[in-house]
Formats: sequence, C-alpha cells, structure tokens
Amino acid sequence: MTATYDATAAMEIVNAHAPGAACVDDGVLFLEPERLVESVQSLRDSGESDLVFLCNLTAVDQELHFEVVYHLQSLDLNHILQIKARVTDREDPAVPSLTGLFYGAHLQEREVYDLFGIRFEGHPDLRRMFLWEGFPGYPLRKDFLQMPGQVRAGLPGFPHESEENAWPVPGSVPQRPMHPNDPQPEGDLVVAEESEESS
Amino acid sequence: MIIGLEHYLVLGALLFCIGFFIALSKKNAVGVLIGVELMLNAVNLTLIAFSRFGATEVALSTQVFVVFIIAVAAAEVAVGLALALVVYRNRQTISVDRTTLLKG
Amino acid sequence: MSDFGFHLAFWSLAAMTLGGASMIIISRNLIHAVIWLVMSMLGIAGLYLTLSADFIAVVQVLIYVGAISVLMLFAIMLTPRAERDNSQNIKTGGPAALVVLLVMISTLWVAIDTDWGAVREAALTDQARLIGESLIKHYILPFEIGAVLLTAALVGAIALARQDDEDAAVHAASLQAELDGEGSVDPVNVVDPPIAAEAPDSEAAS
Amino acid sequence: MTTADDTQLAMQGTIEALTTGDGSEPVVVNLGPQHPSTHGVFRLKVTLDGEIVQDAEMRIGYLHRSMEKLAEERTYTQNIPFTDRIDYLAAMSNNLAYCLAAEELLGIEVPPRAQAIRVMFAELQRVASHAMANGTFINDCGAWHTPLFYMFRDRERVLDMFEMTCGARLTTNYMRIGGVAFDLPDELLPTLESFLADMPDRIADYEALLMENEILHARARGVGVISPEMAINSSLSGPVLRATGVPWDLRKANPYCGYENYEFDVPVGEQGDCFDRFLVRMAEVKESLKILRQVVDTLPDGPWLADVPLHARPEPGEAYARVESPRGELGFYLVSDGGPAPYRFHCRPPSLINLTALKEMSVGGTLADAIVTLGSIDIVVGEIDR
Amino acid sequence: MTDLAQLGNVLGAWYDFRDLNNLQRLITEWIAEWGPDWLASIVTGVLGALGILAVVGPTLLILIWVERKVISRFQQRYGPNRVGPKGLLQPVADAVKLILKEQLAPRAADKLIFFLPPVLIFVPGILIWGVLPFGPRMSVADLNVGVLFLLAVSGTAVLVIFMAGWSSNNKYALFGAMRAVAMSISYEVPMVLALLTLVVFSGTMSVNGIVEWQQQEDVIFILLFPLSAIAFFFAASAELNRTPADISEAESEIVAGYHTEYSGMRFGLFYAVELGNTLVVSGFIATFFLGGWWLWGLDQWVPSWIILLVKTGAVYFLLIWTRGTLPRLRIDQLMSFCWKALVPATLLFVVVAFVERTLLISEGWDTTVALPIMAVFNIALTLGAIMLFARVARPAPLRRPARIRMAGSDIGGLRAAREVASRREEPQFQVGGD
Repeated sequence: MTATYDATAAMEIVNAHAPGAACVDDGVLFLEPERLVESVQSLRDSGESDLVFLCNLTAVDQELHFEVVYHLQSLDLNHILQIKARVTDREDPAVPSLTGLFYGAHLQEREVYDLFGIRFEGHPDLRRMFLWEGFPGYPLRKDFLQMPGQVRAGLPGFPHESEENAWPVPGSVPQRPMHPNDPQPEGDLVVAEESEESS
Repeated sequence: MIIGLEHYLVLGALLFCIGFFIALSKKNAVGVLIGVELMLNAVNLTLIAFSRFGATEVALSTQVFVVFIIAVAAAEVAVGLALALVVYRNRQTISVDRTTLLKG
Repeated sequence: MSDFGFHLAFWSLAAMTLGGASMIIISRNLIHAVIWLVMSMLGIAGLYLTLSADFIAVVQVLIYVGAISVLMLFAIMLTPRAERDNSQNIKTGGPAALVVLLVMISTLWVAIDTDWGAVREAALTDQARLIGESLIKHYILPFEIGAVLLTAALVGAIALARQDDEDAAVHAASLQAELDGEGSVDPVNVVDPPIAAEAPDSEAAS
Repeated sequence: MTTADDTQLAMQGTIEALTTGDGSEPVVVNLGPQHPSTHGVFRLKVTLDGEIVQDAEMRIGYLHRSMEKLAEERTYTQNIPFTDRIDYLAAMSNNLAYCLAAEELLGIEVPPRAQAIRVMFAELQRVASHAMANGTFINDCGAWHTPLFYMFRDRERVLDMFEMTCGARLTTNYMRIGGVAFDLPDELLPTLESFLADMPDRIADYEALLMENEILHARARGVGVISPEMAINSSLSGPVLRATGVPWDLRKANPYCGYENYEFDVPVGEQGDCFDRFLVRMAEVKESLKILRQVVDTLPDGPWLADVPLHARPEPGEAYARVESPRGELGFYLVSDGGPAPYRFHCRPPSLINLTALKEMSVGGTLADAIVTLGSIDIVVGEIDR
Repeated sequence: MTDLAQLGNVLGAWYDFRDLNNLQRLITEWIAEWGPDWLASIVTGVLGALGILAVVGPTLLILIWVERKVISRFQQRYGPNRVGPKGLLQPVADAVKLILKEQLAPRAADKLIFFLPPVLIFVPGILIWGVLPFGPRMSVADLNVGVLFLLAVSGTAVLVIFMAGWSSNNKYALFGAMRAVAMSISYEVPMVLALLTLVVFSGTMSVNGIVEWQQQEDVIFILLFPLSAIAFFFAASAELNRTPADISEAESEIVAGYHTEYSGMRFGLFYAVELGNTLVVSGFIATFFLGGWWLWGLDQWVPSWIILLVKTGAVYFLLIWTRGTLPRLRIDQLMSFCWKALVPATLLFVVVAFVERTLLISEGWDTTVALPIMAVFNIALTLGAIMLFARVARPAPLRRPARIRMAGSDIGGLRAAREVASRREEPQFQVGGD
C-alpha cells in the first residue's frame, strides 16, 4: 500500500539543506517559492526520502493566492508526498521551474502556465500549450468568466433544498480587487439586491 | 519522295546545332549538360543512318560504336552532375558564368 | 521505304525531336527543359526504329529516358530553387548564335552536297545477337576498356558527391544555425562544429 | 483555432520553406492535425533533414474542451460523464479513478460486490484498449489494417458486454460515487465465461502471427528507445515505463478496489523500444484475463451501491486518487470547499505526460520511425487536451 | 490428331479459338485482297491494340472487386456487397463516383506538369502488354528484344511518377516522389539481373522465345532459378509500390505519396494503372517463371491464353496476399536489402547460369539428364543463400531476442528493475533473435 510520506520528516530534510524554506501547516508541507528548487532537490537526492518520480503538478486558485501543488512519489520505498508552494502576487504569479530536476515537469508546467498564468522561471520553452498565444486571460482562474457582482457562476443552491444551506452564503464571497480584464459592470454595483432575486 | 540518307543527316545536323547552341548559351550547369546530351544524340542518329544506308560490313561496327557512345555519355552525365554538386556545395551556386575561379 | 506509313512516322518523329529540342531553348523552367529533353529522346528512339535499329532504340529508351533524365532531375532537386530558371546568357548569346549558324551551314552543305554512295540493302536483322557477338569477339578490347571506364566514373561520381567530414560539419552547423534562427554560418571559419558531427561519422568511417 | 502564423504557413506554398536560402535547408513537415496516423487531432511539427528527424515539436489543443473549468460548476455526480470523454478508449478506468477520488473526499465505504464489479470492468476495459493500441501500432508499421481487424473482433465482444450492462459501448458512465449504477444483467456472466474461454487461443494466434514477423521486428526493434532513468525522470507511466524494465504498477504498488486479493503478475520489458511496449501490452492482456477469471469465480453478492445523497457535499479538503489505466497512471486531484461542486478538478493525463519524452525518442530516427514511436506510446487526444 | 484439332480444320481455321492469331490472319488477308497494303498493317496494329484494351479494360474492373473482396476475407469482413449482386457493381460505382468528383489542382502547382501524369502513366502501362505472349503466335509485337523493351518501358514510368509528385507542390507528394524514384531505380538492377539469367539460359531475348525454350525443354524456370524468381517477384512488387515496399504511398507516413493532390478521375487513373501494372507484372512473372501459355502439353487442348490467365491469377493472388498481411519496410531497409542482398544473390545466379549454359552447349550434356541435376543444385544454392542472408545480415537490435519478464513480488523503481533484470531463470516470454 502506498504510504503518505510524513510531512514533518520531509520538513527536517528540507530545513537541513535550506533553513527555514519549509513549514508544515495542518499536515501539508509548504515550501517557500524562492528556494523551491534546492528544497525539492534535497528531497529527491536524499536516500531516506528518495522522491524521484514527479507524479502530478498542478495549481489551485484560492482566490486570495495561488497554490502550486506537487505530488512526488518514491518508487522503491513506495511512499508519496504532497508539496504546496503558495504564490500571493496575483498580478504576476511566478514560481521557479522544476524542469532542471524533473524532465517530466516540462509539459505539466506549460499546462499550468497556459490555464493559470503562473510563470515558471527557468522553463526553457514556456508557451501556451492548449490555447493560442493571443487568448485573452487564463481560463482556470476563478475570476475568469466572472458574473457581474462578483458572484461566482454555478450552483448557488438547489430548488428543493432549504434556504439556510444555500451556498455560497450571499456576501460571504470575499471581495477581491477587480482584475483589469474583468467585464466592467455598468452603473453602480449593488451586491445586496443581486442576492435577493437569485434565492 | 523516298526518305533517304540525306534526310537523316540533315535532321542530325539540325539537332547537333540546337544542342550546341544550348550548351553555349545556358547559364545553369545542368542546362549545359542537356545541350551536350543533345549533341551526342545527334551524332548517334547520323551513325545509325550510316549503318542503315552504308555498306553492310560497316553496318555492325557503327551500331557497336553507338552502344559505346551511349555508355560513355551515361558515365559523363554522372560525373558532370557530381561535379555540379560539389561546385554548388562550395560556391552555393551552379550558374556557369559565376563560377569563374580559374580566371587570373 | 516509300509507303505512306513510313513517311508519316518519319516526319512526325522528326517534328517531335526538333520541336522538343527547340522548346528546351525557349522554356523558362529547368524542369520543363528536362521534360522536353525526354520528349526529344523518345523522338530519336522512334527514328532509330524507322532505321530498323531496334536494339539501339530500346537501349536509348532504357538509358536516356529511364536513367539519365532522372539523374538530371535529382541534380536539379539537390540544387537550390533560385538556380532553376533556365535563363540564357544574354551577353554570350549573340556570338554563340553566330558560331552555331556557321557550323550549321557547313554541316548542312556537306550533308546535302556530297554523294554518300548510299546503297539500300535489307537492314540487319536480329541486331541484339550480332552486336553481342561482335562485342565479345571483335571488339573485346574496347568492351573491357569501356567496363573500366564505367567503374571509374561510378567511383568518381560517388567520391565527389559524398560529404566528407568537414563538409558534414559545415552542413550540420548551418542546419543548427537554421534551427537556432541566426544567419547562415560562414563556411570558412567553422572551427569546431557546435553539434559533434557524429551522425555522418558512421558513413565516413565505413 | 490555429494561430495567424500557422494558417499563413498552411496557406503559403509549403514548398517555399523547402528551397529558399542557400544550402540544403531543413524541411518542416506538419504531421496532423488531419493525418491518418496521429490517432486524432494531434499535430507534430517535424523538422527533417532528408528523412532524418531533427526536431519534433507538438502542437496540441485542438480538442481542448477545458473540462477542468466545466467540472467546477457541476456536482460530483454530474461530473462522472465528463470522465468518460476524457479518455474515450478507457472510459471505465476514468470513471473508476474519479469515483475513488470523490469517495476519498466524502469518506464513503464501497460495498465488496461493487468493488469486484469495478475490477471486472476495469480489466475488461484494459483488454479492449490494449487490443486497439496494438492494432493501430501495427497499422502504423504499415500492415494494411489486417491485424487491426483481428483485434477489433475481440474488442467488439468486450464492447457488447459494456452495452449489455450500462447501455453505452464507449462512454459508459457506469460507475457512481459509492459503487456502480446498475447490477450485472444475468446474461453478462455467461457471455464473460465464453469470452474468457475463447481468448487464450486467440492470443495464441496473435503470438504466432505477429511475434515472429521479421518485418515487424525490423521496423520496431531498436526504435524509440528510452532508458529507465530517463523514463522515471520524465514521469512516464504504464506500459511505456514497464517496457524500459521498471516494474512499477499501481495495481500492485497501491492496490485499490481489492486488487490485493487477486493473484496476477506485472510484465516488464528490457530494451524500452517500441517492440517491447508492444510485447508488454500483449502480456498485460493475458494478465487481465487471469484477473477476470478470478473475479468471476469470487464475485460476492450484496448491494452494488452505497447510499450517497445525490448532491453530497464533502467538507473542505482535497484528495488525490490514482488508477492504473491502460495508458498509465491516471490520477484525479479534487479540492472541495464544502460546496456541491468540486472547487478544483484536475486529471493527471498519462498520455500527455508520456509524450514528454517523444522528442528524445524520435530525434535522430527517420520520419517513419517517428510515426511508429508515436503509435507505440498509444496516445488518446481527448486525454491530452481535456 | 486430336478430334478437337480435326474439328478446327473441318470448320476452317477461324473457328479454332485455341489460337486467336488465326482470326487476325483471316481479317488481314481479307483486307489485303481489296485495300492498299498499308491499310492492312494499320488494321493489324489497331486490332492488336483493341485486343489488349479488350483484355485490360474489363479485367481491371473485375480486379478492383477481386482485390477488395480477397483482402476483406483476410480481415474477417465481407468486403463490398451492397452495390449489385455480391458487390460486383462496386467498381463501376467507384468509377462513376470518381468521374463526378471535382478535379482539384493546388494553387501553386506547376499546371503543365500537374495535368500530364495521369495521362502519361497509362503509356507504359499499356505498352508493356504488347510484349506479353498469350499464345504461340499470339502477341501483339514479338520483338526479339522483348525483355529489354519491358525494362525500358517500366523505366519510363518512374519519370511520370516524379513529375506527378514534384508538380503537386505538396511536401508529402514530394517525399513520395523522391522515395518512388530512388526505390524503382535501385530495384531495376536486381530485376535486370534476374531476367539476365533467363535470357542467358534460353539464348534469346524475345519473351516468346523464352516460353518456347521452356516448352522445348519441358522445364519451368522457377525450378531452375528459384532465387531469380524470388528476386524478380520482390523487385517487381517494389517497382509497383506495393506492400511490403509501398513506401511511396505509405498512407500512415506520407498520406498518399505522389498522388496526394490528385482527386476525382485523375486519382482514378492512377489507381487503375496501378492495378493494371500489377496484372501485367504478374502476367510476366507467370510467363518467365511458370511457363506462360504452355503447360506440359495441356495447351493442345485448352486455349493457351486461358492457361496464361490462370497462372497470372495465381501470381496475382500471391501479390494480394503479401499486400494484405505484411507491414511496410523503411526506405533505408529497402535500399540496403536491395543492394546488400538482392544484387549479390542475382549476380551469383547470373554466374551460375553462364557456367551451366556452357556445360549444356559446349560440353554437350544431354539436357534431359543435366537439367534436373542443375535444378536440384540451384534450389539447394538458393536455400543456402537465403539461410546465409538470414544469419549474416541481421541488424544489431535483432540479434538479441526480445524478452519479457514477470516482476513477481519486487515492485518498485530502479532498484527493483535491477533485481528483475539480474534474475537467472529463463524469461517468461522470448521471441526473435538467433
């Protein structure tokens, strides 16, 4: 059975090489983007963790910041570790590229750049992979295809479901600074009435 | 009007002159080789005409002679084109008038 | 030789041959020139048939149309497209035409005027056997020398056309330059080619 | 959706690129997106010097439906049909991977009968997909569709079984969160028995016909070679990784749905060339039949679906579940924020990541080798572009 | 005299369909009586051409149906059975469809050279038929340089293919044309050498002469020179661009090779000529190596051209069989096979033919005794040559067998891989290698 590698043990290895680069936040290993490369290199090269197989590389738009998620796997020791790198700057998110360590990161990083707009410094051929160069915006960002009034499209609630667990609770969505390529709402924006009509 | 030896000789001469003109006036090395081929063919035609209308004992030797000419012509084209290739590879051009290295 | 069929054949083949040859002078594109050459070669093969030299006619088709014209097309393909125009050399065009005219007049006058003492016996039959035997019996020495010449031409052509090492390096370097996008590499000062020219080594070494 | 310069290149005479400038220039040939052997709308821009491939660059995105964006606005159950269309040649494996991830999020226990049924259909899907992969591979080597039709004969029988149980041959949409949609129809098991009875001598035919074929050896052996270290570093998975000699199979390393109590083996190649991948796929089909035999013998009865509310809402968290699909390690990374729809839905596409090493495999070989290598990696464009 | 022959004499020569030549002689004599003499020669030429077209035209249509049905039988499917009874009208439907299709031409194509090939490719296709003898006196032109004529005409087809490929301004077409030209030129050499052994042995270059020699010596050449037969078969299938050497129109690599840009009836012409060439080449293989219209005396009874058609059908089935089942070879493998295997082998057999010929003529061995011995010797030599080639000329990767091992218990990364590789016992699955 593939065991999940203990995040604190991984943190000690990383801190041994790059002091202060790693911290564990409720069981998940977070690495500092600035020293990401040498911390991942330490995890890969140390015999004890032996995380040589880059399983999965993707990103999540947590609305206030981006999270680049790495899953590293050791084939011989049969354990897997999830690493996250948090990028707070939404205007120009950038993370050092792991193509130096893992050749498998080439295409996955290009996909994340294409769909999220996160630049990977040091990637030899960072171009959009699925969409064409002139495509406006980055599709998988939460503010892409944003409805006016900052309310995210999708499933506010279900007709037969009771009112109290309607989701998301109106006004609960944190206000974010308007993104330049957001569709500009006409006239003044009143969040309050929007929510009455929809529920 | 019987088709005699003279008809073939005139035809051969005309063909030879056309080939000669092409060989002299074409800029491209392959064009010159085409001219040379035409000249050789003209000569072959006249030889075969002599073989047909000439005396019988000469008939066979002229045909053997033509076989040799065709063989030599094939070898000559092969070497000529190989030369053109080498000239092209070093001078990036095979137009005859620009490859004037031998000039003093 | 006087019946109508023979006349028709001779004149049409003559027109085909001379027409093809003159189109070579006029045509703009070199590939068209080669194709007109092929047409005139076929015309000449037909003329050989009218002279009942059928072995030579078939050999002519086999060697000229089958091999030499394809060889020329290959040569044209290997050289750049810019060189493909079949243009005349204007400044030497004039004097060349003069010389050719002179040659034509003299040869035609000789052809028509002299009495060739043409005699019209029956044509040779079964040339293939006769030529074969004479090549082996009577003309054995030229036959052997011809063989040596053909081999020498073969080896010479290959040696010339083959890329040896530094040429390959230049070629590989220009390819790499092409891929990297800068200008084409100056063939002279290629000190050590960026790509180790190991691909053509196998050929050079063998 | 090609860019301006692509359409311009296509419109302007492609022969121009051949002969401008001096020296013999590299020829840029576009294999695809409309090409008989790129297995779908996949485009490979190949730079050739004569017949030798100098550079192979992929242009993908022609089938990009941005499923990951769409999935964020549908509930967990509504997303299941999406997974069929990601890898339309192995829909069952996709469904299984997604349901495992969702169950991990929701913390649902799957009844044993459902687990056995899931294993059965995952292995049936592997047999069908490998039949398709090997058939098209030999077709790329030039055999005139004959082996392909033989292998399609077996694939048809598997697709008929799918149609029997869930009504669809290709996009099955059969698995639900917590189990499977319907119970097995009673005529399925006899058909499966006869299928398992016939397959061994069919496979003996293929081995006799195809393995000894000298031309197939000449075309596929020593072509598209990759070393085990390079394979692991470029995160290849599935038959492509096992052909290099690395014995890594998720069904053994991280058994899911009860694979630990079936006895089967993992075939491993030696040189890591196209022919080894073909051999590994052939051997894997035999192993799958062994598993199917055991599943049919030990099929438990009982509920086939745990009771899960239609719009189940997992509490905030994330899950990454992986399945050994016919093409490699197929993973689903789901992030939930408490809502009925996944906050983030990411699918790890084995076809796309296996293509990372395509350039290394095909540079240096001829154009024909590049086509054969692409065929041996067995890509599905739906999974590449998602 | 068999009763059939008596029947022929009684009813007059033209009833005797065993030799269609009688018919033609009858007609020309009738014309010679009243018309000018040149008219007779033209009429015989026209009759010969009409005879050929009468044979080629319908057989082409039937062949398209036969090929598709036979290949579909290989592939576990029915093949065309919708149009007409058992799909017989399918070729007609295809032809009509192709005629109605629009004739496209690429914008930057070289117009003159783009439109010529579909017409010109028919010339060698039909010219070759002139030399094929259907019966003792039944061949359009019994040239005494027949074999050379066959090679010359099939040589010109290469030029037409190049014109088609180059002029359609399409990279796939150019690749196809260059491959077709390179391959047909290099496969002409083994073809010439294979036919040289026959010409040397039978002493004549006329195709009919070769058949008569086989009739006279009561032996068919495939027994005497099996390797020449194999070499000629493979060189001819390479010349025709058929699998396993159909790289010039390899649809999996270069879409449709030299006729990618041709559509409508132009593509139809290419397709028809390809089938016509296959038919005439299998006819020549039957004539050279299987004895053509002669079959140990049977040709007294059965019309000779029927025997030839049956043998051609057998060879044609062999060509369909290889097309249906074998994968395609790469261009460099084809070239190395031609120059490193076929040419030396056929050269060896030319020497053997010369030696045996001198033994027969100058030593004056009795052919009835000598020929069987030579046949056995040649067959043994062929098998030896093939074994030697199979042993020696295997490329490096093919020497080691391809092996599959079962990982068993050690699942993991590189360490587990080394363990699996270092195992002693026999691998579970092994194929290939010597």
